[in-house]
Amino acid sequence: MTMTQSTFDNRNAAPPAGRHHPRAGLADTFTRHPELVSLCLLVAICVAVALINPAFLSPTSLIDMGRASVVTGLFALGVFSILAAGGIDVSFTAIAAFAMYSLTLFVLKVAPDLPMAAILLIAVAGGTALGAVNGWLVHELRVAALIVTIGTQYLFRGILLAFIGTVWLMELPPQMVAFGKASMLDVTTANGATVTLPWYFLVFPAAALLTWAIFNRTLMGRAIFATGGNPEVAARLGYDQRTVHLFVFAFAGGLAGLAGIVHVCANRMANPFDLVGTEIGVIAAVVLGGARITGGTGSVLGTVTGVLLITVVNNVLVLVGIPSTWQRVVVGAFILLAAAFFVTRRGKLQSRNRKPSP
Amino acid sequence: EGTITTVVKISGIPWFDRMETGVEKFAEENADMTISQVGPAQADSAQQLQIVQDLVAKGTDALAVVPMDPAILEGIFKRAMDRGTIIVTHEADNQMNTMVDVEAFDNAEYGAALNARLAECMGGEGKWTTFVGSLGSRTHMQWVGAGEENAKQFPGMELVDPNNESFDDANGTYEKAKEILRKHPDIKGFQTSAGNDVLGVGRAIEEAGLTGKVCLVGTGLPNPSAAYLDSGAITAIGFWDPQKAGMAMNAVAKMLLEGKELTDGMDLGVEGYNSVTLKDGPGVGKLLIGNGMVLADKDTYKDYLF
Amino acid sequence: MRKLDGRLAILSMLVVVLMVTGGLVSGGTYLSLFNLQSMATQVPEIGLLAIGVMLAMCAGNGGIDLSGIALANLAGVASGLVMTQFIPVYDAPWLFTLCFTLGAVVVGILGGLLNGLIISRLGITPILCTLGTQMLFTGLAVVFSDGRSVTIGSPDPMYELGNGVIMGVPYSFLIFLAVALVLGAVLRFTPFGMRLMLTGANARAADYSGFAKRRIFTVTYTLSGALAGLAGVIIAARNVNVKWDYGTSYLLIAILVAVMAGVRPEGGSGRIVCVVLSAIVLQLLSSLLNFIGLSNFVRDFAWGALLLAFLAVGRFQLIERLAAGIASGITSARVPRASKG
Amino acid sequence: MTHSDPTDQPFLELRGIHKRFGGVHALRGVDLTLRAGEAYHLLGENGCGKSTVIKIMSGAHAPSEGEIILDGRRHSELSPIMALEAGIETVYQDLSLLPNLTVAENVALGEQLVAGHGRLLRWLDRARLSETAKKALREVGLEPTRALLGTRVSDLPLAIRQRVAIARAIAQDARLVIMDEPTTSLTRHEVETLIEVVGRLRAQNVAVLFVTHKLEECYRIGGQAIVFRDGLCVAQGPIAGYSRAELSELMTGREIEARRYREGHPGTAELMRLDNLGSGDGFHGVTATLHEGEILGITGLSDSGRNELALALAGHREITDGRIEMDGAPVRINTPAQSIALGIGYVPEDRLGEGLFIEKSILDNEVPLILDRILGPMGTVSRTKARAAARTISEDMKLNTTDVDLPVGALSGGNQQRVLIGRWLSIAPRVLVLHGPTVGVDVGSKDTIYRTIQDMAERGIGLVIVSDDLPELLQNCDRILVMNGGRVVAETAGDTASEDDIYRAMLASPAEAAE
Ligand SMILES: Nc1ncnc2c1ncn2[C@@H]1O[C@H](COP(=O)(O)OP(=O)(O)OP(=O)(O)O)[C@@H](O)[C@H]1O
Ligand SMILES: Nc1ncnc2c1ncn2[C@@H]1O[C@H](COP(=O)(O)OP(=O)(O)OP(=O)(O)O)[C@@H](O)[C@H]1O
Ligand SMILES: [Mg+2]
Ligand SMILES: [Mg+2]
Repeated sequence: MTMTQSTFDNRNAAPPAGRHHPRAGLADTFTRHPELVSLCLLVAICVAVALINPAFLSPTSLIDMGRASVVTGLFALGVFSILAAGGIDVSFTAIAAFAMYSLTLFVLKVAPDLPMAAILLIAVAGGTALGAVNGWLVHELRVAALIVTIGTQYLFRGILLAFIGTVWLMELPPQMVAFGKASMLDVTTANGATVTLPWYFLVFPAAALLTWAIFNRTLMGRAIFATGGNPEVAARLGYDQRTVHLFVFAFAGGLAGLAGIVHVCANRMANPFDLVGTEIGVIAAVVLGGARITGGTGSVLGTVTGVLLITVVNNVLVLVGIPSTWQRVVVGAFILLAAAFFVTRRGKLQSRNRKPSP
Repeated sequence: EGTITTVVKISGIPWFDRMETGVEKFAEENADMTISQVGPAQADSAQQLQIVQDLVAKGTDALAVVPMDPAILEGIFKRAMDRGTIIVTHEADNQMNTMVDVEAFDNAEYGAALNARLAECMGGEGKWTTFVGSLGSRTHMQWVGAGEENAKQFPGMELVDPNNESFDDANGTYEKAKEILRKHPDIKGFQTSAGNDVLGVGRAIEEAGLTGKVCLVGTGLPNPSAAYLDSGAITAIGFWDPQKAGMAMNAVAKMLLEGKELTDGMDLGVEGYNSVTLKDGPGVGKLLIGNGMVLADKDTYKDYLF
Repeated sequence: MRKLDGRLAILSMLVVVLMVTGGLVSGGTYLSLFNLQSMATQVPEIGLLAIGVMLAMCAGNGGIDLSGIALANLAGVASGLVMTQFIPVYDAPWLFTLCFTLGAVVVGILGGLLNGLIISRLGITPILCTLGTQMLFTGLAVVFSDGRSVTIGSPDPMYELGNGVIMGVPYSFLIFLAVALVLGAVLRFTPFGMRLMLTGANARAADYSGFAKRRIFTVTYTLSGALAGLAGVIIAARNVNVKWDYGTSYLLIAILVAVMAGVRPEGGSGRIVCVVLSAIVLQLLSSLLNFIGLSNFVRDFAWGALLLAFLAVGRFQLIERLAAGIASGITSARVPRASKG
Repeated sequence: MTHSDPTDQPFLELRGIHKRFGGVHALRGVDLTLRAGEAYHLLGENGCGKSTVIKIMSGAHAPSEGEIILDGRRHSELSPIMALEAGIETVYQDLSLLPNLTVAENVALGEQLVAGHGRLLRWLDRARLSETAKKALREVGLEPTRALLGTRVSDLPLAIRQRVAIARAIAQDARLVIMDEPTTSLTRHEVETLIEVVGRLRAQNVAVLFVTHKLEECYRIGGQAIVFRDGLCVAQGPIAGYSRAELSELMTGREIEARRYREGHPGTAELMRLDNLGSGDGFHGVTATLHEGEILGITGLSDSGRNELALALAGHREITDGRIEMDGAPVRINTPAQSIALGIGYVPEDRLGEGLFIEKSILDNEVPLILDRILGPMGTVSRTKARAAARTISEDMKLNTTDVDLPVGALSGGNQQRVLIGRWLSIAPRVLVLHGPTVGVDVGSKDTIYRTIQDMAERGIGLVIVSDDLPELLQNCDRILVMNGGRVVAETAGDTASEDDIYRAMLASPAEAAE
């Protein structure tokens, strides 16, 4: 190196908070990894609930929460991918409903012998295709993804209910029933009740792992974040925007398709009215997991944490004895408090930053 | 001549699909009239209100409505009747502005009957809980209320965490039921209200291997509940036939259109409504109560295949 | 500017097209005074909520208000419970109507203020904040009313407010138009409105211009809350009763109305006349489908298709190109795209 | 590496390139030839099409007409990935960094993207990523510590970002490196590094294309000058063959002499006094005065505390120590609004991000500070008054359009800056802090802006210019404060100071400076 290091010392390059604050190390970790904040929150809530009602810590309740988180979790991973690319999606529930219902109908009416693996594959493929439609529209119409996906939510749901069917399918094909029932782990409680952890539970961690790999081990993951950070710049730097848009929406669609089939199998019936309406809650879970609604941030770990947070809160209301009239108030207050906790943790750190504006 | 439109809470679900078969049957029998059924795409009283309002504006002669929420429709019903539209309702015994409200049975009797069946299964003792579609659903609250009242006969029965909301969503009900099973491992009974509740709770009981140990009695339809009834996860279901209710509503509407008089004990020509009770309703109209209540279990549900 | 006017043109055109179609397929009933009035009374609730959504969107910062209908219901429930308690509904109809209206609007303002404060002081993302308050408001309405519907009653002034007409036009529709007009003027001509739009366009530049950004957000969401309160009054007046779960489907519809009106979710632009027209278009379409007797699922489908068609029209500037002939190329606004090879 | 001989076939040729943006004809038939190993300086006023031509070379824009010959092959347009594969690396005017990615990723991801021909479904080679990043960062004089590699770019100060952007461009085997105004926020020493980098690149037979408004740098680097005016290439030749005046004339089509603008004298009344002012770890112990009609320059390295001081005066940064007096009375400045109420204006450095409402009209951009003063009878903003006010500002600032309804985004950089300054003039400020008033502004616009500054001083406004463009300070200021390590280390008179003295004070280690 020929230049004088004294002028080029990069003190500024170190994160600004790191210089004068002794506790900055921890604080800095929180800023960089907002998912840790959610993790702390999750632990705090679990401890609090366990203190109020120790039954919370029984394997049965943990297993129950685990399986309850699968569908939301799959959705959330998709939403996270789209948020990371700077978009948003409210149509994924409609995609899931579409995929699950039309596929179940298809298997019942046309191909009763279709193996389960093929059913899952078709569900993913179908979801991917519908997701790709979203991605294509978002890319070609160049409008905010929120608007496009509001449109496609109505469109997909409208097509499903108006043209495909509304009749509930109570008798699922046997292979789907078997898939929903196949148990990985059985726990028997004192009163003789058994709690089973079904195999399909694994779909969630597997999808999380896949998402993690895509985001952290492939160029696509970086391209998605790049697009979320600044789409124009990303385009200029050679990240093909069309590919990114198609990919994230298709990926989210695929996950939604999968979620739909899991939902049907777990539920043992196909109700075309299901799922639509839960999208805002899923988005809330992802945002609570540290992804910003403006894009370019977030992590898979955070998303999983966010999903667990929402699942736990929704599943302990009775356990801690909150009467049903008060449950909405409690969940609403929880979301606000969690978000406030989140923001103040982050805000404290940012005020140390040299950035001028709040 | 004359149009009767049936407006249901939400279209597409089994209950109202069954009702539609009744409406269609009635339409066949009255080929000279224009008879149809519609309903909103979402379970939202505001959407139903819009449909009713548009139908009134369109000039439909008679409306047979199953209100999502009777209170919300009071305003438009009043205006409709002022305009000369015939209004008949169902499942709305508190509706002020209706000409006739057709009930398949007395709600208090029904709730008590469900509970009696539950108590019988539970042997009159143990913890039990209740589910309603939503806290805002009046009939559901009436049923569980009557159930609670009935359970007082059995000092051994202890009601815990009552009035859980199911939102008529089988999956949500399933989660909630599991949570209750965890919190109260010694629970013995569930009394449920919305059509899907038995499916969710039934699945929770079956998966926990508690079939036969926990009793479940609630409103449900025979076909969807069949598997759980067979396995014993559902002890018994209570219901009335929406097909018959649909026909009854339309029959009443037709009579009103023709200017005929309704009388106590009359026969509407519909099964379960062969000898109806006619009372003054809470408002301007009459309350017409049939005897359409059905309680079915494993052995008897096959008689009602819908 | 030009683009927004294009949108205005399409919306106005759609109003005409839908009216004519409706008139034709219904043999005229659709255009009868009664039906026009009936449709007009249906517009205000969703229209007011959509304006609330628009205000929040215009403020930028990811602004959106998901709590509108929940707050409207809470306003109706809370004010209804209190006022029916203290004021004899039918003995003092005017006093009651006035107090109920005032009460509901105050509840709306308080709820909106809560949103505004949380968003501007705590810095919580609007979507998360209003999602939380949506549940909170709904929950409070449940707690207050024990989940039951609350009867407000229909003393004459209330009835008139909900259903009465003056010179053939429903009062509620007039109120809606008046509110829209006033807010339109506020946005365009008052310092607050201009600051609001500028803040939405570039929040940091607004900072450097010394705008009291927090106050702007607070006032914006408070206004949105006030509109929700007013919507609550109209709902009560129209339906005689209010209930916590009324209009759950309005959440997305209000956003649909706003985006169809060309309000940019990124903030900084949007026109109230377009929102009014867009609400009217959705109403016309949905009533038309009810007239035809098509399943309501087709309506969902039609709305989705309509919205997407709108976007395509805007994207490819079909209106402008129609007007200007096919003179200028479509490639003008294209973002560079990598081609294979 | 395969490098062609400079006398051989040219690396890149543009032939008859036109570019239209809607109605704007930004390029009107540009012909250009770039050869390996040569340095080029693309000169021209704001808006003459420099950035546009660069974007065509890098594949960010498709030309409306014309052809691009790359390594002897004809193309009607390039895609970003094609350009990258051919070895065309670009440092854009806006740096084009990805704010949410780390330094390492920003610098080195491109290599893997290009290796895969732009395909995104590929594994990421993390080891190689960090290797490449380390190497490139060292080249631009940044020590690639783990902390730096893992820092998100949004957390970096501007000067370091600029170097990261340069590192990105040289991270792979480039054959043409394009830099669009790469030195705007670099201090002189950092510029030296850059010049060395350029030398090394040329030695490796890489072509370098510079866009800059700083002619001094061009002369130092040497090579070819390419002068643009109104979307046309009006001259090309060795830069040493042109004098400054000639270049200015070519660029503007008129003559502009370099001179000291400051002619007036400050008044005697003390307007503002900073007493031992401090703000956290930004700056401390700053004592200074500002008189009516005085122009005070403040300079220093990017981390000297000069930016923080400017922000503190505008109410954007908390003041933790000391006090500010205006007219002899202590005042509090905690928020921008307070600062504005006191008559202190602030023109931010980042024109697009912090200054302008870019989609809004010129009118909307000029009146936001006086909304309360142009009210009509109803308490609403009077459109006629607003229009009149905007017209006056536009005229005062000599905008090149009289249409105040035009979106401000349609203006060139120089005109945009004038709109921004005009906005502040509208409140008749007592003190105006100008942060980098001519960053990225061409000679012609600079002239107008400097004249305006002098006018303002004549009117008794106290001006503070925070800048690292020393000639600018020397031409305009009465006094210049030099900051270093958060303190004021030197104060010189504007007419007698020499650039060298100031540099020395800026660059001294904080310990030396304290003496
Ligand atoms: N994005 C745009 N959309 C519409 N018109 C534009 C756009 N950009 C530029 N223009 C028009 O092109 C004109 C030429 O701009 P240009 O940048 O060449 O101005 P200029 O005279 O060179 O200014 P300066 O002296 O500051 O360099 C602008 O004044 C404007 O009217
Ligand atoms: N995306 C665009 N849309 C419309 N007009 C544009 C666009 N980009 C550039 N222009 C216009 O094209 C002309 C050339 O712009 P360009 O950015 O190339 O100027 P420049 O020479 O780089 O100026 P500066 O020195 O200010 O950076 C200007 O009039 C500009 O306003
Ligand atoms: Mg020019
Ligand atoms: Mg440029």
